[in-house]
Amino acid sequence: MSVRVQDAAFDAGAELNAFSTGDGVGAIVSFTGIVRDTDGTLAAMEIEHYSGMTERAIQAIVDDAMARWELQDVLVIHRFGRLVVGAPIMMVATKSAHRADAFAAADFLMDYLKSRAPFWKKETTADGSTWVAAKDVDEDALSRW
Amino acid sequence: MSVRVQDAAFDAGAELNAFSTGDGVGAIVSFTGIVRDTDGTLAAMEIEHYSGMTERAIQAIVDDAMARWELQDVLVIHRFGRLVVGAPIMMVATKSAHRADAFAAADFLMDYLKSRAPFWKKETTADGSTWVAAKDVDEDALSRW
Amino acid sequence: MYFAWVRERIGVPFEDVQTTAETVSDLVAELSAREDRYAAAFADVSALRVALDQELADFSAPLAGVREVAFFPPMTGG
Amino acid sequence: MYFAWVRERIGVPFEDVQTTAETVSDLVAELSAREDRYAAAFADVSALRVALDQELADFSAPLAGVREVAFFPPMTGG
Repeated sequence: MSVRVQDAAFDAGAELNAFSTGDGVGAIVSFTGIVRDTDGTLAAMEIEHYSGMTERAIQAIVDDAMARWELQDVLVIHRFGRLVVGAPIMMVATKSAHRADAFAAADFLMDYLKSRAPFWKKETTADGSTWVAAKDVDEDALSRW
Repeated sequence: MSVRVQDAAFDAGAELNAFSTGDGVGAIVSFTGIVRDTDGTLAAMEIEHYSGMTERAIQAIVDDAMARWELQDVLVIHRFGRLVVGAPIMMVATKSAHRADAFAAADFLMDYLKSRAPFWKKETTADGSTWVAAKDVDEDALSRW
Repeated sequence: MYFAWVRERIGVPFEDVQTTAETVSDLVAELSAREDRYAAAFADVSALRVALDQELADFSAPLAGVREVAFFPPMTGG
Repeated sequence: MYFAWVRERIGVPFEDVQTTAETVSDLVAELSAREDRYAAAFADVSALRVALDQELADFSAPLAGVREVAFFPPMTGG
């Protein structure tokens, strides 16, 4: 498995292709999160993270996914620092012999990364900067698993 | 939306990147199916399809997904003809402002494409060729939706 | 039209059939009575699917007005 | 250590604190009593999370043996 926390941009398509090789692979599910400009006012997004804890927390989530589902591999890339609108923020990919496992694990990884990995988003518009508030729906999503 | 039924190979990563652009995009989920050599004996896979009905059936499934979830776009690529081990068979991608919609729609599309789009897989090994049997679990998966 | 192993058992991918059969089941019975290769292909219709003019249908569906009938095993795409 | 708006309200990303506080809650009370900026940051602990040595913990957790305490709002990654 591969976990990368980085400020550099990445190429989601190239990552998907590099991840999609290997014997016995049948199903690959990927999720890409993109900086979204909900109402056309976003100038930039800044992501703060807790270096050290971030890697530990993501690794624990990945280990949990590997224990719950039959997976051949997991990829997690999450950026921090300043990101522009339309840029990929993060990516998760799962590889399995079976599509149900690949789907469930990717969905699970996203839910946990969203609420349990120490990243914080700050949005900057012409009116100033605000920290993105966590949504109850994201916390509630964890109860599915 | 884009539906392609083709015998040509395709580059899943390039398709993902081309699909990932656009205003207001937040979440992209992709599924790639790869020709899998379960026990190391598969020489090739042949996919037969019902030209005409295939495009209609996929379009109906995509329309259903677009009606059920808040999606900005859907991509479906499905190959037919002779495929080698490790080659991508098909790909589904969904694009939404919200990750839950993107995940659910991609999962739904895969379940329906698997059991309702007129494709039939034939596997060739050193012992000869056999048509892949439909699995009860695939038919049962449809009852989730 | 016939696909996958149904096509292989019957030996042709498609053929023109003039019939007075009222339903799909009637057509299956008519073809099965005609030659062994049809009887073999249609031996267990629970293992078959049928499409009328490119839409999935039941074996009890009427054939009136239908131009294209296709028999095939359950799909295995994806 | 402090992150996101907790860091901004307290004004530093990290600091060395010597304390005899037994639990996280005790430490929060101690810091809040010390200066207004802590009181402002810790005004509503239900809106905060705490990690002890880089593991999420409860505010009732003991501090004995803990080297790194971090306060931050609920995560918003992904």
